[in-house]
Amino acid sequence: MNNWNRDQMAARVARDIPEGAYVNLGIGLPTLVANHLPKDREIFLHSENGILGMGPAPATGEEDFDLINAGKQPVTLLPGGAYFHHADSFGMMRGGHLDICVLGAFQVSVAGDLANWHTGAVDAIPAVGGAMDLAIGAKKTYVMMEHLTKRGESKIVNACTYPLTGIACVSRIYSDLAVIDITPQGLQVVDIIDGLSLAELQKISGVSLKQKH
Amino acid sequence: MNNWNRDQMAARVARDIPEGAYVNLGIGLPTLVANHLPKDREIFLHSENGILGMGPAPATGEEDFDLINAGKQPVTLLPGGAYFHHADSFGMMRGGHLDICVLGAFQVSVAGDLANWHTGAVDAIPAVGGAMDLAIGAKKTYVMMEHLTKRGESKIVNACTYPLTGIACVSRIYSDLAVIDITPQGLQVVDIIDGLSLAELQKISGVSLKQKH
Amino acid sequence: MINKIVASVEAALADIQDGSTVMIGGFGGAGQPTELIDGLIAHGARNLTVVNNNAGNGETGLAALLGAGQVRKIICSFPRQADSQIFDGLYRAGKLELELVPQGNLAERIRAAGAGIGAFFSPTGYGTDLAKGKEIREINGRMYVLEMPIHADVALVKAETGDRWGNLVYRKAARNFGPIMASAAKVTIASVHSVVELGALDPEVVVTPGIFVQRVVKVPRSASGAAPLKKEAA
Amino acid sequence: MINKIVASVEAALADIQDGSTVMIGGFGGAGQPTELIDGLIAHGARNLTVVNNNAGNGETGLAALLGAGQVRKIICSFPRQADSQIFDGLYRAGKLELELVPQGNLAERIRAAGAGIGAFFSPTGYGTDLAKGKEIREINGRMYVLEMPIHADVALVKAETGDRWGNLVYRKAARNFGPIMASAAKVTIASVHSVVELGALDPEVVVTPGIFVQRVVKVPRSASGAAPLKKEAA
Repeated sequence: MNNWNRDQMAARVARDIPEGAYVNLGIGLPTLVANHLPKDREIFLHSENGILGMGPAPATGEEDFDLINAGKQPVTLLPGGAYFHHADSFGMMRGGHLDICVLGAFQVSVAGDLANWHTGAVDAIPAVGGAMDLAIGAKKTYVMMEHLTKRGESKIVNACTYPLTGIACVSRIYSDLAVIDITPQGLQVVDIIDGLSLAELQKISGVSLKQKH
Repeated sequence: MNNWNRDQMAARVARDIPEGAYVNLGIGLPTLVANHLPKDREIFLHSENGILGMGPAPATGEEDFDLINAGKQPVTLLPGGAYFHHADSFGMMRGGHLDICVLGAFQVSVAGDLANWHTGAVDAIPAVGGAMDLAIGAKKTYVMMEHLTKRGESKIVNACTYPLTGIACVSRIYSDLAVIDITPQGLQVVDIIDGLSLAELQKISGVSLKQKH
Repeated sequence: MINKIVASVEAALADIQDGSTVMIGGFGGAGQPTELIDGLIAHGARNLTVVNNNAGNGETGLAALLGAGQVRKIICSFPRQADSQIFDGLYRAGKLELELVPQGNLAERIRAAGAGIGAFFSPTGYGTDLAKGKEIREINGRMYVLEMPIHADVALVKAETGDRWGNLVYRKAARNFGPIMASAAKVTIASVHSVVELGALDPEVVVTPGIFVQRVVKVPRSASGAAPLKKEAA
Repeated sequence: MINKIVASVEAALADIQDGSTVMIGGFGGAGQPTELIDGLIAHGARNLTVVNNNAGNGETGLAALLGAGQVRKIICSFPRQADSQIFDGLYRAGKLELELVPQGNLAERIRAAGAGIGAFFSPTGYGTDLAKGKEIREINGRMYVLEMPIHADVALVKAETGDRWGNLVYRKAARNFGPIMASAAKVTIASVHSVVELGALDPEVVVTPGIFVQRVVKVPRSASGAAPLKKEAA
C-alpha cells in the first residue's frame, strides 16, 4: 500500500472544492491545497489578516512586506480581490460566510471535535491565532492531516486528549490513508488508498468506520 | 424681559463648542446651531447616516440626493470629511467618540433624564430614529428647547412624565430663558436672559435652581 | 467563471419566497433600491418581514410595497414621517406589525448577524420603553440591554458600482445600511449604476467584498440616482 | 485650525504614562509601527499592558520592547513563533503575564470597545480551555461565550497616508488591526509615510476617520515600508 503524499492529499482536497467557493486554507499542510486548485475553477481564497481573493506567491524579488498570508509568507492579490480590517475579516469567518475551511490537526474525534492548537504539554507556550475562529466559522471545516502520529497512534480518536480547538466542528477528514466524513451516523469512509481495506483502516484508526454509500 | 429667539439660542450653544470638537446636531432646533458656529473654529459635524465633516446646505440646484443629513435635507461635505456605514456611524456615537450632542426635548428631569422621542399619546405612532443612541453616546449631551410648553408648563421637571429617551444623560440645557447645568449637586444656572431673576426663573421652572459660581 | 451579474431585476428576485425576511437598504431616499423594491412588488411575494430604517415615504418605493399588502411586519427605527401615510394607515388598522428599534441598535443587530455574534449588550435604550422585557446587566458601572442579531433571507441594497464577483462600492451617504445588510442576509441582491471589469475596483476601496453579494443587477441612474431632491425625499 | 500632525515620534509619545494599556497594530511585520515602538522604548514607560496579535519576533520592534522590561502583561493570540525567543524567555521566567485570546475574539473585543458594546456572545472558543471561567449561553441552539471589550489608553498604528484631521488610509494587508485599535484607545498615534493636504483623501476611501486619531507622525518608508521580506518577517 502507498500512502498519499502531501501533494496527493492536497490535490484530493482541491478536487472537492467547487467553483465559486469561499475558502480559508490554514497554516501548514492545508496551504498546499492552493497549488492544486483546478485552473478552470474560480475559487476565492480568504486570509484571516484581511484579504479576499488571495493569489499565489509572488516571483522572487516581487515580494511585498504588506501583502502576506496568515503564515506571514508573501502572497499576491487577484484582480477582484479586496482588503479589510481584522474585525471585518473575522466577522466574515464567524458569520458563516466561508464555505470551506481546511485545517491541520493533532486529533479529530468521532464527534468532529478538533484539537489542533496546543499539545497540552506543561512547558509548552500556547499560541492559538485564528484556529478557534476558523474551526467553528466556515460552513464546512475539513481537516487535512497524517492519519497516524509519528509514534503510530491514530489521530482519529473517540475523544480528544489534546486541548480542544472546537467542538463538533469537523465535517470531513483528508488523511494520507483515506477521506472520511464525520456524520451523525458516525464516520463514513469516502475514499481509501489502493491496497488498504476498510477493515485494515479501522484497525489502524482504532475507531468505528463504515463505507459511505 | 426678552426671551432668546431661536437664532440667539443657537448662537449661545455654538459659542460653547470649542475648536476641534466632534459634534452631532439633532433634528429640528439643534440644526440651527450649524449656522452659528464661529468661522474661526474648525468643528467636526457628524451625521448619523454616515458622515463626518458635514458642511452647510448646498446652493440651490446643487443638491445631491445621496448626500443628506439626519433630517433628510441636502448637505455638503467639507474637504477632510469621510463617509462610512451605519454600524460604524453608530459605533462612533455609542463608543463615546463624539464630544457633544445637541438634542431637542419634550422634557428634561433634574437628574438629566431626557424625554424627546414620544409624547406617549395612545394613538401616536412612535418613531425613535437615532434619539436613544444620541442621548447616551456623546461625552456631553446638551438639550436645546423652549423653556415652557405652549401651555406654559415647565419642560424642566422633577421626573419626566413622557416616555424616556435616556437616563441621566443630559449635562446642560439651553432654553430660551437660561443656560442650566445638570450636576450631581442639582441644577445650576449658568446664564439667564436680561430682566429675569433667578427667583423668577425658579418659579417658572418649578424645580430647584442655584446660581452657578 | 463566476458571474454574479444578473440580466434583469425580475431574474434577480425570482426565487424570493413568501414569508421571507427582507432587508432593504436606504436612509430615507438615499440608498433606497427603488428598482428592486418595484421588482419585489411586481414579484408579489407576500407575508414579508421588512427591515429598513423607515417605513416608506410618499406612495412609491417601500411605501408602495406596504400599500400592496405584501408586508406582515416591519422592523425599523423611524416609521412616522410627514409623508408616511401608507404605513400610518396600515398600522392604525392593525394590518402591519411594528418592531421599533433605536437606529444604532438596529444597525448593530444587523451587523451582529453578519458577523456571527450571538447577542450583545448595548447601552442604548436602557431604562426606556424600547428595552421593556429585555435582559439588562450592569457592566463596569454602566447599564446595558441585551440585543439579538437580525438575520434576513434576502437583502436588497443599492450600490454605485459592482463587478462580476459581487464587489461593491457605494456613493456618498447612500452607503448607510447597505454594507451591513449585505452581510446579514442569505441572499444579497445589489442594484448598481455601473458594472466594471474585474480588477477595476481598487482593492483598497471595495466597501462590500463579493463574499456578501449573490446577485448584481444594473439599473439606470436616472430612476434612482443622485439628483436634485425630489418631492419624496423630503 | 486643527492640526494633528506632530513633528516627531518623541513628541507624539511624550505623555504616555507608566501602567498604560497600549495597543500596537500589526500582524507579524505587516502594519507593525516600528518607529513608534522604538519611540516607546526610548520613552521608557514601564509596567505596560500591550495588546498585539503576536508577542514580538526576532530582537527588534515589539520583541525589543518586551526585552527592555517595559511590559507587564501581553494580550495576544499568537505569541509562540520560531523567533519569539524574547517573549519565550520572559514568559518562562514568570516575568510577563499572558492573556491568550483567539484572534477573532481579540479583534471583536477591540472593536466592541471602540463601538461602545458592553460585552458580546461569541461562538469562538466555546468548550475550550480559553473559555474556562467565562459565562456561556445557548442562543438559538448554538453555544456562545461572553467576551468583554478591550479598551486601551494608547493605540500605536501604522498607516500609509494621513492628513491634519487625522484621516488615515492603509496599505494592503497592513491594514489589519489598525482601524479597530484606533477606535478603542483614548489616544491614537498613527505613523504614516505620507501626509497630504486636507481633501486629498477621497472621502469614500478614508478607512479611519480622524475622529479616532489624535496624533499623526510622518516616518520614512525605508525603515518599515513594503519591501522584500526581511528576516524578522518570517
